[in-house]
Amino acid sequence: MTDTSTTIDGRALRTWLHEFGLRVAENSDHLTALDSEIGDADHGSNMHRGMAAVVAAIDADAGTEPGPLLKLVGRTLVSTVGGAAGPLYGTLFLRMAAAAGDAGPLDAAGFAKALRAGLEGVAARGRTEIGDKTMVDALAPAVDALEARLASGAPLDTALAAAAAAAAAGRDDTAGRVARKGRASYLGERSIGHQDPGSASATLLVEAAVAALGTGADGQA
Amino acid sequence: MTDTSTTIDGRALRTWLHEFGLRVAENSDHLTALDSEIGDADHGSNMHRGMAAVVAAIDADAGTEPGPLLKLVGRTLVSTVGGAAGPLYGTLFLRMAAAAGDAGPLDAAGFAKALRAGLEGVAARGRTEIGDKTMVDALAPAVDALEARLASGAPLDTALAAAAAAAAAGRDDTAGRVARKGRASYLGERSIGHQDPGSASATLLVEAAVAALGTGADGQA
Amino acid sequence: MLPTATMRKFLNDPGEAVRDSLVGLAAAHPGVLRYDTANGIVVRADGPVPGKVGVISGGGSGCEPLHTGFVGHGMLDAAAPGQVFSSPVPDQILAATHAADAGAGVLHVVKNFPGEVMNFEMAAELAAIDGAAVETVVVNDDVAVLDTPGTAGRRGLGATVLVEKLAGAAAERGQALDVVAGVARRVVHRARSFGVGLSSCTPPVAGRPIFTLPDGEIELGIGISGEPGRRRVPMRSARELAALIVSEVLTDLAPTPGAPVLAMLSGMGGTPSSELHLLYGEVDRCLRDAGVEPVRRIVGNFITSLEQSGAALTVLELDDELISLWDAPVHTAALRWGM
Amino acid sequence: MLPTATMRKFLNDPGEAVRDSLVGLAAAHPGVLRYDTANGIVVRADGPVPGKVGVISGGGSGCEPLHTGFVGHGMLDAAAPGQVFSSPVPDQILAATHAADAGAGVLHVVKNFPGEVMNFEMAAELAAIDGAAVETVVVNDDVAVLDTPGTAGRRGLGATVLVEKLAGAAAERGQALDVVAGVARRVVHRARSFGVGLSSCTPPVAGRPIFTLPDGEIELGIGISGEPGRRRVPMRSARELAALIVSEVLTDLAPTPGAPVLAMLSGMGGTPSSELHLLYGEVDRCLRDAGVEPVRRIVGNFITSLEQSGAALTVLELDDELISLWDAPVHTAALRWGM
Ligand SMILES: Nc1ncnc2c1ncn2[C@@H]1O[C@H](COP(=O)(O)OP(=O)(O)O)[C@@H](O)[C@H]1O
Ligand SMILES: Nc1ncnc2c1ncn2[C@@H]1O[C@H](COP(=O)(O)OP(=O)(O)O)[C@@H](O)[C@H]1O
Ligand SMILES: [Mg+2]
Ligand SMILES: [Mg+2]
Ligand SMILES: [Mg+2]
Ligand SMILES: [Mg+2]
Repeated sequence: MTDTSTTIDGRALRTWLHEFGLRVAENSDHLTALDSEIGDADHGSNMHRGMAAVVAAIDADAGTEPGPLLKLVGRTLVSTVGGAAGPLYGTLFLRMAAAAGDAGPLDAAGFAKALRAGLEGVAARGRTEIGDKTMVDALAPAVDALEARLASGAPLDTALAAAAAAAAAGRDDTAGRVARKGRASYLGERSIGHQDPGSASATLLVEAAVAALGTGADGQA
Repeated sequence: MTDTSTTIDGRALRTWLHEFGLRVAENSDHLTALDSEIGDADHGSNMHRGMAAVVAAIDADAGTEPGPLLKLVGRTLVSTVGGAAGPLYGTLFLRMAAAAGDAGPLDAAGFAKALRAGLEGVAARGRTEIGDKTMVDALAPAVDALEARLASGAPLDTALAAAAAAAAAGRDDTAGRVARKGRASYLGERSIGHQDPGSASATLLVEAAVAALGTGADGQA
Repeated sequence: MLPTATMRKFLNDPGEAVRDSLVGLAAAHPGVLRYDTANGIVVRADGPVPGKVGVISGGGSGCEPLHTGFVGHGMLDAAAPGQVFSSPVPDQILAATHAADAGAGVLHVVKNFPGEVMNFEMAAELAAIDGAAVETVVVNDDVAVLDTPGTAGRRGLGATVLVEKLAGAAAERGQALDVVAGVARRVVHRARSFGVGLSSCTPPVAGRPIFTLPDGEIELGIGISGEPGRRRVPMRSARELAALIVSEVLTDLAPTPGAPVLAMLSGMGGTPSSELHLLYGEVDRCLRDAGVEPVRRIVGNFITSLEQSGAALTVLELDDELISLWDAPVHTAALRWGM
Repeated sequence: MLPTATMRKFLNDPGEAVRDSLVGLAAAHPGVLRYDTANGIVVRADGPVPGKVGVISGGGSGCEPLHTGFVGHGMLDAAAPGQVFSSPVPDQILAATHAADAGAGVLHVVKNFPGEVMNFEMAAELAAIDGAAVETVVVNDDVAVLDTPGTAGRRGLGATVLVEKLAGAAAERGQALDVVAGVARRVVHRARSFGVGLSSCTPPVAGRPIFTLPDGEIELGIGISGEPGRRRVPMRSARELAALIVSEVLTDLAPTPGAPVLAMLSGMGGTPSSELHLLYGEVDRCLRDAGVEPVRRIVGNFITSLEQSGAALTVLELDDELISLWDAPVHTAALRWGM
């Protein structure tokens, strides 16, 4: 029996994105430090610039429907982040928007379905598989865990907590891998021993969902 | 009564120049360090390059007359040192050569006269007066002391020792002065507190004379 | 926000470094290029040129003069500069495409970096919706990176400059889009690069060097973002480094024996002209010893990483058409001859 | 001898840095210049040009492209490079004079550094004995140095590049020695410079930086040998630095209100193009605010101190003849247009 008690509306998504924005701001230096090890030292500032723009855009927007809101987020990320993260996070939200459509607030399953669509968009845009040492290594296990818990009847908060744990585990696993995608791939074997910055920011995204959506997204759980 | 017992021939001058070359080599880093403070960090290498060439040139030359030998030294310095030190030390020796002429070995007074001519050449070429914080600040008191001691009847070794002491005192005095000539002049007041590198190398030249000529230049004093 | 105390750069607000620098570029070269601040792109002063194929490129800033310094007659019609070491966004690339489109189509010159490839891809999708004819050429000349299936492949390095010059010259001659793209692909096919880093560099926003090298060590196989290279080795003489670089490049390029080549030695930004020329002297000799003749040579800062110290060699095997396209007049901020 | 471990430069034997670098310069620009190894000078490939006044210069190496990178059509006929930061010796200058002498006389362009003035003086004395007609112009445009009687006076800085270009163009047009020298003197009279150092530099033979700056401090009023400047001040924004530099230069130059000027912003060698252009943007605005119009602008590395980080501004008040001489074709390793 899946969780149908929770509805995720525009307000809940805004809370999620605000939470993610805060976490990105707090961890901007950390993300950049990770990117300094095996990249070009800009993942923190890229994401920070993008999420500041997202927060400003959604605060200025009065819409309450998840679909248009997620589309605004995706477009804003595409237009402000640049680098690899811009098209990837942008595609994540644009695909979520497409999955959400204009059917009004999402239930837990609908949210999970949208996230799955987003993940597939990222993998397609990045031509990435799990194990390539990218953000997909955190996102894919998180979506798997979310679906599995919801399918086995867990409420959204429990399922999201499991997703966040899976994301963090996937993120930590990246340290042991050789990068095959992203700039870190240029380092070959030298990329081993360093965590992938995109998997760290993707984990923040899932953790923000726990904080924002986990306890009854519409504030009335 | 002046010292007429000493004769300074080509062999004695060669000893002097070898001594000077050794001291320049030993102090090359020190001269460069001084030049780093208020110049362009090359006085040691400039003088080292020049004196290595001088030693090679006089070793390859069989002449025994002071005049031609001093001319060879001056030309070699002009052609190898560059910078300010090249024309200045070059002029010093070329003028000494002119003063020595082709009259054979010099006596102490002849040597002092040649050195005076060299000093005047340096001052003219550099348009420098004593107190400008240059090599002249060491050379001028040295020549003054040499002449004064010889005039009062001192033997060459005593007179040269006094000249070396006067050079060192002049060199030390440069630290308190504002440079008016040379690259150090660009620093204005900032040049105060730093010894002039050229005055340090000039002091080595006089000290080398003490060691090489002071105890009877032709080895028979 | 003032630069941090430890960062000694000509800079106002680090977050505005790219914009402020482009304002200066435009002020310095008013007859050559314009800075379209609304779209964040640099466009040729006299463009779009009626009937001419447009050639555009773009990429993270910090690699100047690439790409903005190559906008002008005989080279690029527009360039889309991203933030420092971050690809431009699709909006910029789309705006550059439209600015360069005179009806004969537009060539996108894209360096093979994940971010650049994806952003150009999204821009090309958007341009197609607008009805623009876009061809894309991806440059991937860096032999330091293994080129195996399933990986991101090789970076685009110095060959990008050559593609911009040579495809730009073909476009200036009035060639059609497929011909211009063909020139670009031929250059990608026949060019290889390898870079050496003697230091890292400090992105203005990060405020500290990307990495620090232990005394006496250097990085081999670097890219253009001040990031570590393929491996770290002890410092060696210019003669030994040249032999290593030339061998890396030629082994992979495998030029026709006796082939005429173009040799480009680009500094990384912080290496002075005297050192670059010294290294070039050794490179030139190694190339000749290996049986190829550098009939065209270019030594200077063309594709860089901020103030990084180091250099990268690009070798392009030439044919008569490429030689004539290379010699064709060009007038950009950073490359100029024949006019 | 290998470079010391802490020195990461493209270098073989540090004592041969100048020679090795010139070998590379000649290899990179065979149609433009030749390196006469016997005399240690760089000469124009197609020189001496019959009937043309010769224009030569020289100075300590380490300031590249000055002077060797300015040998070629429309600029210098020969250059005498000394050791790093040490003036050339009279023998070299004399050889350069003879190499440039096509019977119409030779102009010596001399930067006002004690060593350079004295070595050129000795060379001119020797040239006169050989019967060559030599005119000397001493460049002293550095406003950071007090110009009082009894001192060595002001250094020759960026105006040297302008003298070489403008007098070189006049010579290329076939003007007589006194006219060419007159152009050079007019440039010296109407040009001023001021430099800012954000780091020192490491001469190859010394093997360590000439000075070290404390965090957050910079040097104002520097020359071109990596030596300390006139005063040390806290780091500030590009906007504030530009205002300071422009005010130093214009206060001393006192240009005619509304005058057209040439603005040259030269990097010191280690400052990348992006920063130089950023600073130029601010300089351009300050100049216009002060009522002078930079109708010609040049931004890049023209007169440097090895890999020092920093920049120097040179402003020249123009007239129609100087503008036309500036626009005249030039083809050297470092400056090229119109051909
Ligand atoms: N092809 C790809 N597929 C999925 N993720 C990728 C890909 N390329 C890069 N990434 C992710 O993007 C992150 C880097 O983002 P960022 O530093 O902002 O961009 P850039 O690499 O262009 O500087 C990497 O840590 C990685 O997680
Ligand atoms: N005009 C001058 N007259 C006398 N001595 C001078 C003059 N200019 C420089 N010097 C001397 O030369 C020394 C510097 O020599 P060096 O470092 O070899 O040359 P440069 O200054 O060209 O680098 C100074 O310390 C000073 O003693
Ligand atoms: Mg990055
Ligand atoms: Mg010196
Ligand atoms: Mg990036
Ligand atoms: Mg010197």
